[in-house]
Amino acid sequence: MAQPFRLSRGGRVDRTRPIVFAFNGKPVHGYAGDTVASALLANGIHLVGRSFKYHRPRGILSHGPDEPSALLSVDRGPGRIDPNNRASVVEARSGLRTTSQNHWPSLEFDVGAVNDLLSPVFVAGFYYKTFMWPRKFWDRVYEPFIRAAAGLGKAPTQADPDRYANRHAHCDVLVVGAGPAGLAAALAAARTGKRVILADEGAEPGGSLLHDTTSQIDGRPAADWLTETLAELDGRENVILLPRTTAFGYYNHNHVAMTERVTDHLTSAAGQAPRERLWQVRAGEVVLAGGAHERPLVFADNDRPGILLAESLRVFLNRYGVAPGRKLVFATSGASAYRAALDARAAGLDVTLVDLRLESDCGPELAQLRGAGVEVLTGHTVVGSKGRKRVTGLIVAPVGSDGRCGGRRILPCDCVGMSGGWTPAVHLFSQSRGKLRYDDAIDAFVPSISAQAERSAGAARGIYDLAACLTDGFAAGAAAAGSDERQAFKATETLTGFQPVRIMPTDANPTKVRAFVDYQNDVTAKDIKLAVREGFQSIEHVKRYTTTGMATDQGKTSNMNALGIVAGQLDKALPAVGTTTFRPPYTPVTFGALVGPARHALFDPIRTTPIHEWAEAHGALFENVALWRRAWYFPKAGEDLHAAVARECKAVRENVGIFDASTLGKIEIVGRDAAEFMNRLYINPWTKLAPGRCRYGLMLKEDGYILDDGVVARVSDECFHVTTTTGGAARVLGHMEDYLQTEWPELEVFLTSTTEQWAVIALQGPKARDVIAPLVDGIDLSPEAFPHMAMRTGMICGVPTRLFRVSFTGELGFEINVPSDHARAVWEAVFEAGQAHGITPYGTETMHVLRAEKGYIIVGQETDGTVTPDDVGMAGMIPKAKKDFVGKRSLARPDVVASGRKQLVGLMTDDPKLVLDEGAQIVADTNQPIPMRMLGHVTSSYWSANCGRSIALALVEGGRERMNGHLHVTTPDGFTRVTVCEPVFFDVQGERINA
Amino acid sequence: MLLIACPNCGKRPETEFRCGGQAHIARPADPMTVDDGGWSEHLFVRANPKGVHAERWCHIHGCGRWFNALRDTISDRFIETYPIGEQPKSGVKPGTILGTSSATQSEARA
Amino acid sequence: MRRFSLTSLLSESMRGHTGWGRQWRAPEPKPRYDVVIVGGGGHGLATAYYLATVHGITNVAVLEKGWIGGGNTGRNTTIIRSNYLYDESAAMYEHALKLWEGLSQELNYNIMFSQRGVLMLAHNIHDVQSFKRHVYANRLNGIDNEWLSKEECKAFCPPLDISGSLRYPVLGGALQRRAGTARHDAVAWGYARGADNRGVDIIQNCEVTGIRRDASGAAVGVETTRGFIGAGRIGVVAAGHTSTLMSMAGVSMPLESYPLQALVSEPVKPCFPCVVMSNAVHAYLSQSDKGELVIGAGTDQYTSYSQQGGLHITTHTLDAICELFPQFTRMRMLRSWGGIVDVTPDRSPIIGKTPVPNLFVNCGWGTGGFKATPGSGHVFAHTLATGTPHAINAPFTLDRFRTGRLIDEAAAAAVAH
Amino acid sequence: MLETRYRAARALPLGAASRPATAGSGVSVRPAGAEARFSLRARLAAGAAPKLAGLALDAPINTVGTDGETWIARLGPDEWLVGGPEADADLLQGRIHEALAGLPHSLVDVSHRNVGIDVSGRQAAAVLNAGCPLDLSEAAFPPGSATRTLLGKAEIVLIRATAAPLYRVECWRSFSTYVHGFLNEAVFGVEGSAAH
Repeated sequence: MAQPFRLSRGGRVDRTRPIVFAFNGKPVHGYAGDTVASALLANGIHLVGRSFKYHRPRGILSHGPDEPSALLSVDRGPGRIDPNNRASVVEARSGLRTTSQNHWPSLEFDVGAVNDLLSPVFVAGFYYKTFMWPRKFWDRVYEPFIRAAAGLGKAPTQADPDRYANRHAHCDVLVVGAGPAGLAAALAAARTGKRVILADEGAEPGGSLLHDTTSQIDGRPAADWLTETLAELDGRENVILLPRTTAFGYYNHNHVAMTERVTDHLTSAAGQAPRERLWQVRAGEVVLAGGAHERPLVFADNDRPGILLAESLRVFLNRYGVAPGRKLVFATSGASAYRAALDARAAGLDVTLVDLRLESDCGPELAQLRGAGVEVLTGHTVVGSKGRKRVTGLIVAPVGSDGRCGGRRILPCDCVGMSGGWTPAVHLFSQSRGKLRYDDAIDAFVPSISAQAERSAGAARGIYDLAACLTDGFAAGAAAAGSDERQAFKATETLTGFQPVRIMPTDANPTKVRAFVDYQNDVTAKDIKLAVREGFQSIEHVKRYTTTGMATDQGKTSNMNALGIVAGQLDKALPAVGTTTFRPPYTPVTFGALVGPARHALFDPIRTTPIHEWAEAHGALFENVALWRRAWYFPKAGEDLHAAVARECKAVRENVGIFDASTLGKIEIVGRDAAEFMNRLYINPWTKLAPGRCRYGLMLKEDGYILDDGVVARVSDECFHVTTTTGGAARVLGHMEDYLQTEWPELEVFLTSTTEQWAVIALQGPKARDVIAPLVDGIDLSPEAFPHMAMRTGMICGVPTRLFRVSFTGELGFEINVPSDHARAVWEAVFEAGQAHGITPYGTETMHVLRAEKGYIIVGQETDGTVTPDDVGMAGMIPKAKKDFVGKRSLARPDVVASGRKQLVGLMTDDPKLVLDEGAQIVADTNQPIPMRMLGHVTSSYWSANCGRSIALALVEGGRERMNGHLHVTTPDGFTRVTVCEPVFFDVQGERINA
Repeated sequence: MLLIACPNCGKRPETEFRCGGQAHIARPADPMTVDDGGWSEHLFVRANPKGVHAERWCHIHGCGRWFNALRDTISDRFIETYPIGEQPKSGVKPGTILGTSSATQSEARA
Repeated sequence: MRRFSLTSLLSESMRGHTGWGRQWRAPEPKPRYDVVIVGGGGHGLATAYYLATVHGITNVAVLEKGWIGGGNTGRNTTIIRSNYLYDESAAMYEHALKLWEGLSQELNYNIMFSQRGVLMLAHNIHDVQSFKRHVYANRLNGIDNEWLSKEECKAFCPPLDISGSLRYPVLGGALQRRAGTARHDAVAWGYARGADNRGVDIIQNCEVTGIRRDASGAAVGVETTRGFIGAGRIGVVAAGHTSTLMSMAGVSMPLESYPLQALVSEPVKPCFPCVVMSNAVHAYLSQSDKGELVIGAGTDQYTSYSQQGGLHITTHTLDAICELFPQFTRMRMLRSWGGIVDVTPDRSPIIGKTPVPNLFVNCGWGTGGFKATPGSGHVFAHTLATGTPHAINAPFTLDRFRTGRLIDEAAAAAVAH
Repeated sequence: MLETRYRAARALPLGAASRPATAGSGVSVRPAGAEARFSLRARLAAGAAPKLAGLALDAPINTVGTDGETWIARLGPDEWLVGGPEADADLLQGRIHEALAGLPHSLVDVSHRNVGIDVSGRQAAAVLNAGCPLDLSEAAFPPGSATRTLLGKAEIVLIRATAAPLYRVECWRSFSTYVHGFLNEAVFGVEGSAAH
């Protein structure tokens, strides 16, 4: 199909493979190997977007990742739509649907362009000076208006069907950038046999060599050298070559993050392959060879579609075989644009070149270009451009040594290539926290002092000549691989050198000129000057006040110009103004790539017990507790939480209930000094606990507050079976190991987590013994032989068990510990045996109610990290004779021993049917003014079917002194009166437990 | 993500480790004899230097062992790691501010 | 001071905005000030502003080693709320919130305080209990905070998924409607302009290298990279750098400084109406007026002054964001950055006297400092002006770590059992 | 009756897991069968190096030795993970106690705590590196290597006993669904790679 601006020959696109994609609904034809930008240009489409603030028509400025303006929404199918894609890096393929952004009703006719007329008002920071009155208007009028106007494309609204992958990788030498310097570096490093990764953001490695059609390297065309080099690298086992891979973050200790775009460029469905892959590379040495970015020239209306960077124009010509225009003007202050002009001329295009430099300051490029028959205007400035949705002419004028402009002249054209010199891409170097140095000779910041094991090579450190880049790259690669090998390359001399210019000299009134510095955020030179006048003189302040450099291109084309303008305005040397610190990412990175596989079921592990499937099959609903999923309650048909829990609660107290307690943490503590270790960690005494007996243990942090609790069994003199809370298992083991290894290494104790070795089946209720009696071998279950708080080992259902006689319900109870892989079978056998006794499975909610009826605390519910043993009435567990344990000293601090601390009590509502909200606050007097004095809060609150009323536990200031007194508790719509009581509501004498 | 030289396992990624804060804060032999001010210092006051810091790490997802380290909190570079109960060998004192001298440059490559 | 208004803006637009002067001066330091504030962040500048406006003390310098607002003020996710649990914290943050509500007008600087509401999501039963405890406590303290069912959460924040298919389903949420966000840089600049206008000297690129004390031990001034500056009273308001500064006066602090990361996405059209916080999965999300999704990440585990954390902290945060809002996986991270937050053992600030006479400190705000800016400045100004704490900052003493009277909001939120 | 019914039947958590995943990468992810495992903790006296199944306990940390049936991975200075055939569990336990007689030690049966998953195939290391941050190259993690590490958000013990591209991933029981799912996902994650 017609691609009117496609050159008849040349370029690396595959003319045998035509493609077609949509731009704003219209088909655009191109070839495999095109980017969206090159295909649009091949079809003469320059207008591709509207600017952020002023909605000015914008075109394609660049060919690479520095593109600020040509941002498109790309639709790759259902759920695969995303905004703000740079047309210059999206590989064109059939089936893409691209649309321009930030306009209404259309790209061509955008109502928002009225902002352009208001631009005298909408200067830098104008919004800080207005929109303040009336005050209420901010939230309702001004802000919604600003928000609607801001933003670029539209956020995706559907879940993303694509897959993302992650890959940790290691290498001896990571080379970032596969241009001449990077390729030479990889070559040198690879030849030493070291492990090398070479990553390049482009679809094709080669960098500038991909569009350098004139240079020779070591006697052959650059393209041939590239082919040979890639073949050598590809053939080496020790090299990983990653195209389409952007190194975006340089983190501590040579941890470099890169995204590989795996499938976006593929037309056919890519099977199950991920869309993107995050490479997390830990490199021995890093070679940064990311090249340099070209600077635009700052002149009035420098943002019209059709005005490109000169080197980008050359890329479109040579790499893509596209002429962005037929009548070209190059505007430059340096030599490199001459190369682009020569190539354009060679392609048969009409070319004129305007150079700010005086004739005498130009190098051999001048004669070369004139020799090719091109008109060159030296000593000329650009004072403006003509056109609207496409440039139609460039306004130039001679400029004298005094800076004064002579008579204007309009150079008619349909495309402009501009060059304000070059800026090395020091982003990753800066991210690595290396120190930059300003190099006057090339008007740029270059890497100076390294902070990590890296080195920069080639244009990334300001070396622009091809042979020098190759030689430098090779040396860097060899050195990174620890080799002394050096290689001097010979190559065609590159046209280099430029005269720094901040703002092009002009004869226009400077307050009227709108010369863009940051294209995307619509920041003009005038804005930057205004910021400086208003006292924003640090470059960071200027950035934040004007938003220059804060757009999605992160200032790649604008930073140096902005910095130069600030320096000029302050009359300071450029380094005195400083440069901004670069932070990751180098170019924007999809959240998906960073998340990788950690989505859906792999977001966070879901821990389940061996009983989980049984519970599911029996209709359990589950709650999340830490990473665990625990059975919450087992509703029967028609039951809600309330009804099910009431039934479960009664069943336990009347018959027997079965509960999965497998998630409890378990630690096997073994060794000669096990008891002593326990003495030091728990408030309780352990020395005299006999083997086969259990004790409730309470553990504090060194600050005196409760850390965890649990029943501990002494298995033998030198072995304890410790249990912890579900959420506290890892924390407690960590706490124990810390003290053991760092404070008491002399103790001979070993700790092993057995949380998952033992599944725990809790059988609670008066008939518990009857249920298990036929299943147990080798354990005398009689109350005399096996009292409450004892542990026996034996067999149950033919598998070994540690059988605990313990209770978290106040009933006769057993906790059957069996090896996990047998738990389901034992559970089912117990359940079967229990049928005759009315066995009822229950979940965590019922467990909570039953223990609250008995006033047993749950760490994390009654306690919150500020609660001491005395606060919950457990100070009596501390033996008087115990000199020390972790946390003891803190219990003697003045405010911990002071009166008025919150203490655990029970609360009974006047209305027995009213269940308080957990978290409700408690006051003595409801008539006091706000802020009210709060005495405490409700920690647990339930309907107790067994008590026939609601019950609650609370922490109340001086609570134990308030027994039988009245207090008031908040309800959703007011207060309700309660009576303070002992925190035990059922079987106050505690007889049932010894049954 | 830092790369940390575990004395047992060699250089391993930070995610395998847990940082335990300032090192060499010994628990008093008899805490009950320490006054409130001293106990508060023991519990809460930390060096927090801008410069070299002696801190504790545990290779929790590796060998499970605690060890000590000297790290420069300005550059996050480790100077050395050493076993619990020992003093650093490098002789660098906690609190020292390291320059960007060539010596530290070569350490970056160590 | 040239007053900011639509009128002045329009009249300036007629003449190319040539009439705007400096928003604050760049004075040479004087030999002595009544009060020297060390640290030109939001808290320090607000302190200076209130010293001048409330207490009439204008012979004040704010010393900033870099550029004002360049520390945590300009590196946070701009969330403002006051629905804290404990009376002490609630009073402090509510004091700040009330000041926020009139701050643009007070400063004549649009700091874009946006009361779009902060919704904290509850993902498990423990969250529900904890949030209700907050809601009730706030009610009795006169602070708006309401419990929303999950359906009400969805109505308030339509992008939310309440289907129950999440790893940690949304069970409900606590909403403070008066809470929201502000333009962080503008807060620093607005206070600076207001303080400067009343005679306060804001001195940038002036690093304090020592604190001079007289024979009695009292602080009498600071050594700086621009010479000695005498001071009647010194207020250190330097966030992550507090330990370093206080050690210059021989004072050891219960502080540790950690890297705290945050990031923004590319700007998109409005797609997220409020601030959502999810402590359970560690996600904090809002959309700036510019269109960027603003995402707060966690702290690294080690102390550091590098302002750079690990990538795994970022990925962990985005895991959570994309779990809650799977439509955002194709969004892109545009910028990430790190701040240095100073954290106390109870994660509450220290504001008040130090053992050194004439030396005062305001620090330890951890990850919550931005929202407190006006309140913190206001009460610290009172403390510096009168030599005694304001009732609101009286509980936030350094001494509480000795007595054990901690204000531990984080511990109160506790952990899953 | 009950005895015979339950003794033999270990219900492994991944017992019902889907078929071994293999995609274009040719990597197989296969849950291992029932095995005996012990966590051994001991303080070795200087010079004394007890042997177990012919394998010295003082082998370097992060190595594994195997006699074909029993394997012993040294995970830390005083920690070993020992594995062997299910049927030999009691025998193995006795042998260990015997070998360590007189030395302070702790031997805890963790057969049911741990779940094994075998990952094999040419790209097995790449699949593991989707979640494991370690260098798994031949030089850095040669045959005979074993260590505790991470796979995504789960802790694992990674064992490479032999020269074949075969890795044993050991994790705790309740994490096994996650770990197995992660590895299956990772098999797809290495597809379409420019790098091999």
